[in-house]
Amino acid sequence: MKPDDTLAGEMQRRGVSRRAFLKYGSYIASLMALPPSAVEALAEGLAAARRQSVIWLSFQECTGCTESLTRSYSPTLENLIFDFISLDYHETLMAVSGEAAEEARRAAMAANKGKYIVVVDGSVPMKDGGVYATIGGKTNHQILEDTVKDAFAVVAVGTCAAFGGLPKANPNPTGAVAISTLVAGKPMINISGCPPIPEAMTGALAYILSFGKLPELDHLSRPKAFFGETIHDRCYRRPYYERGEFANAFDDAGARQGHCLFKVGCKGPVTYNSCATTKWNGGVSFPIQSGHGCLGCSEPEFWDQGGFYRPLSTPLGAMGPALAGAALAGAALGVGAALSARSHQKHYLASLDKEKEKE
Amino acid sequence: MELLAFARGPALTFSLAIFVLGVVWRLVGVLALPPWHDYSPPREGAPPNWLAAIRAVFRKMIPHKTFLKDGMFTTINGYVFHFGLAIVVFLFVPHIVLIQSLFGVSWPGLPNGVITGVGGLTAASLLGALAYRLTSPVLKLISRPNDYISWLLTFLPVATGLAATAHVGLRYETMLALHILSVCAFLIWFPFGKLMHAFLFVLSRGATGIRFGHRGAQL
Amino acid sequence: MSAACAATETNEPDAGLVGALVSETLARLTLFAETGETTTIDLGGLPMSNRHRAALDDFLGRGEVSASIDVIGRTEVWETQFSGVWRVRHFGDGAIATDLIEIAACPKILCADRRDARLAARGMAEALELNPGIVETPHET
Amino acid sequence: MTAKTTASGAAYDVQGDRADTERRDAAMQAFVRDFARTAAIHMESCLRCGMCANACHFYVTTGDPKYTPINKLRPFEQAYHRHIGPFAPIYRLFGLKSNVSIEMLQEWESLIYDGCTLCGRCTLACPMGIDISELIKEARHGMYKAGLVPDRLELMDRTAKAWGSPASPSEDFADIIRDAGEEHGVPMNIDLPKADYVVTVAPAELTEHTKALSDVAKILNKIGASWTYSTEGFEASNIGYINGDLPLQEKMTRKIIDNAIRIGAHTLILPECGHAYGAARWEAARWYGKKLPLRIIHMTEFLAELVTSGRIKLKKMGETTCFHDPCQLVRRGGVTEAPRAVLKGLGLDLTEFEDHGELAWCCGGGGGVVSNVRADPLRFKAFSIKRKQVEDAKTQHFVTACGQCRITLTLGAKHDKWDQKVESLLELVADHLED
Repeated sequence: MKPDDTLAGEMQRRGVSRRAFLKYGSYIASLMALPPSAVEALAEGLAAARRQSVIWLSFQECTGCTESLTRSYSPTLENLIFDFISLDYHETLMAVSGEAAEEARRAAMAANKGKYIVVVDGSVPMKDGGVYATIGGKTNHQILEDTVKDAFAVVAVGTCAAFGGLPKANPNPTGAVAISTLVAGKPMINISGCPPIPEAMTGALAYILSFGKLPELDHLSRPKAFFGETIHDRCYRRPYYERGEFANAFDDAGARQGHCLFKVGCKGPVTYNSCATTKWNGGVSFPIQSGHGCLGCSEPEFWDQGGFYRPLSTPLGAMGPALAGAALAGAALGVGAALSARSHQKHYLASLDKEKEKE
Repeated sequence: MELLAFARGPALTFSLAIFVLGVVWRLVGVLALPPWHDYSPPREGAPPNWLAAIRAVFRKMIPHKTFLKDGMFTTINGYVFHFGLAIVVFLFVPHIVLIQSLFGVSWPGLPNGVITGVGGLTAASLLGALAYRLTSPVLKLISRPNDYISWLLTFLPVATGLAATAHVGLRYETMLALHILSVCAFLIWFPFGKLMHAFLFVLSRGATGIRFGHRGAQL
Repeated sequence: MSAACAATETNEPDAGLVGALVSETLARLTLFAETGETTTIDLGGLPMSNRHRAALDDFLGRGEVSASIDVIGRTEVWETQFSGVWRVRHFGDGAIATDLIEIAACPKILCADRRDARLAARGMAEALELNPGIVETPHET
Repeated sequence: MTAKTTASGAAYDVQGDRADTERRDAAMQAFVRDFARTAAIHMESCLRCGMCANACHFYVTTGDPKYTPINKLRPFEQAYHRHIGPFAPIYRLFGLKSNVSIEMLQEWESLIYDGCTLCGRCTLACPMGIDISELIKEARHGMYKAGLVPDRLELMDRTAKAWGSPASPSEDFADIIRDAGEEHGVPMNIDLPKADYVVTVAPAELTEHTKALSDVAKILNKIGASWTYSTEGFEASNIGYINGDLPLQEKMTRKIIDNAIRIGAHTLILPECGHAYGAARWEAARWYGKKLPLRIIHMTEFLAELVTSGRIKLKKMGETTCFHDPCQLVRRGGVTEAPRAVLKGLGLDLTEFEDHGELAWCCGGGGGVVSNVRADPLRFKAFSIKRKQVEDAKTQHFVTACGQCRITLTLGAKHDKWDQKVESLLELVADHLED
């Protein structure tokens, strides 16, 4: 008899009952705010799924995304996802290196043609032929094109991959671009964040595994379940904002009393992510709870919003010289207009004098 | 966020520059015209010009009772949206933060619920003003495109601001960007249309105050 | 609340939340009693603080059944003092991962799956084959 | 010189036979000349709120929006924005403000002359404090230059130029004074070479109200003043000021001022006439560019001084009266208390109208409207406001301090077949002098 190669089968062989799938289904449904009726569908879908081949490409990145995803070291609910996927290539995590590693990637691609998922962290440099990041003599762009060609879907993990992130920040010396600009015609998900919330990554993967399709996405291709609401909308400090109670500095009475951090630059109102609800480190806290405003790390161009401590409602860039120049120009134009008006009047007065002379 | 960055960045800088340029241009352009010297002796006991001007500026804040009979709506409604705009513009904390970043001064704001309520009232009042302008035979006759443009550019920031805070319409950051852009449009138009009355009222009332004060006449 | 702990305390007293939850539970419980329709209320998406959670559990109390499940981490299940209202709490990496109120005869997670049972039956048969003596009545010694 | 109507039916008169563009250009140039700082500020400030409409007796009594005061300024405003305003160069560059057309000027002639008495009530209603009345007076300068003035006003203009007065030739003045003196038995001073007081007159006094001429004399004789009438400078009413004929305004002003200075008068007494007060008290100095060496006062101010200082004693009438505030004297002149002090001196119990003092309604005939027969129907409509006020007051007397107001009100009453006498403050004082 052929061994059961579904995930349920694998788990059973390890002596784990289907309760695991039910529990995991509950967990994912709760994370993604799916209706309770979806729990069973998720559980059944996962149980019937086969191990998903995943090829993880790292480009211009800091490995923070990988750190975020693999943060926990005990086999728990949160990292059960590693039992559901087959991480066939991941430079940081895999034991082999060099040509053997590349061979593993090619083998996985061949074996799972059209079925494997490519996860990318990091942006791709495009300037000067992409020479700023190469692996085994091939540019990031070449590797990406080559790998994505036969993939089922692409998941851009982290803000660098999703939107360009730090490498793309001004002045963007390497000509870094987001993965989405290079991947056409493939199902594509962005899990932005610097780093992204691990639950958002696992939730999205589990959803794909269970249902065989992408979850509902927003206009930036992010799963709405995790990026549907702003930090501000779900922030526990929101009532302070509504009442007009703010911290004016990080060390003032307002800050100590946990007032809203809007005035010290919190980008919560325009940042879509689930930090305020899912939180970090197993639900311990999130930046605002720790007393620092949201940086807006899951949004495009977040490095270039004029500074992390500049309040959202203030102008970007220096106004002084522009306004001074404008005032001078305005004065000059005003004087000019008045002189022109006076010359009109003089002209008329001269014509009056002529009339008088005639008389 | 790109639209928002554009709104907060180049758009706001540009429109504020145009605002300053236009306001200075218009004020200088008018004030640099030749003055009209009045050599007639002032009435005995006439106030000095500066005092007459200041008195007129305040005197004109409240209409004579007799003009209220037919001007009640215009007056009350005018007060409602002027106060409403002042409260929303100057007492909403994010706005105060903006002002602080520009001028370095700040003051306490009001709770958002109050601002939203006042904003709604202001929007209603502005709609009332428009309805009146569109139906009153006098206003229909004397209104110009300037009046409608000025109305629209005053209404839009209020409407987009309310929509943004109430999460109506587009996504928040887009609504916020549209709100800022509508303010930019307001700022650009301000010096060139009748919105300029926010500065001119002092000059206009003051000039008549000086004329009337000199004659010992009441305003 | 002292100033020092305020920055880390996430609860903004919100008296309405627990009350609303209880009303919702009551409505679902009534429905279950009349029609047998089961439901689950996920507390995860709600802005629940530890204080909220404590207040809710205080109100619901403890009933006759409580169980602990050990599957990819711990899960605690107990019936509240209101029959048919269950609390199911899945733990992840030390912290609560999923927190549910389940209104049913019995929470699903407690029940064994028949597919697991089929496998178990096979396992039991194999075990019996390996140790046939076990079925004989043991002698008193 | 023929009466015409525009496409919309508005009447207009045309003087001279110049081409339309020439007229238009003349008007524009004159408009442009007038914009000093204050006028420019006011041109910039209108909010189009329409508050001024309800201040205007012509709008209130006709309900026709075209009489909204600010609307009467439209061509003037257009000229301002095209040629003087801070953005004028831009307007011209991009053709955003078209030039004023001759048709527009024709259309507006009746609004600027027939439809405005320069009463200035709108100025008080304007929340921005725009002095609309002053602007209309300035707009008339351009209309005059364009030869677009009601014929009757233009006729008075020419008469004044020829005779030195729109009412009577200078040569007849001395006779009129002597006749009035004989008729009322008052010794008259005429053409004395030196005097402290020079008395000037208004047209109505040379025709209908000649008693006023002897009444002034009676009072001045009573206080033993050194005074005289003067053929060289007697006409205080200034038709140039009303019509917008600036050279004539200057000529008529200089005539009475130069004459009074020559005679060595310390005081020039203006007749009971509103516009005379505006032209002489507030604008005379402008033609000299300096402070004048004599005092210019209105008859009412003079009477009030005499009464309150006790230089004349009056018999107490012990009756009731209401008072019509002449706009140019009170609202635009600041002489509000003086007439009331005189009425008190006469022992008249004053019942104030609901809107009085600076808020008084115009008689409807100021700014030349009473002389402009074309405007009669409009003027009679406006009169209804005053009539109602007087009827509501239910007093024995109805007094005013301006000859033009008095004529307007008398004509209005006559037209309404309403038996109401309008009395002059001066005449009442003269008639009740204590011996």
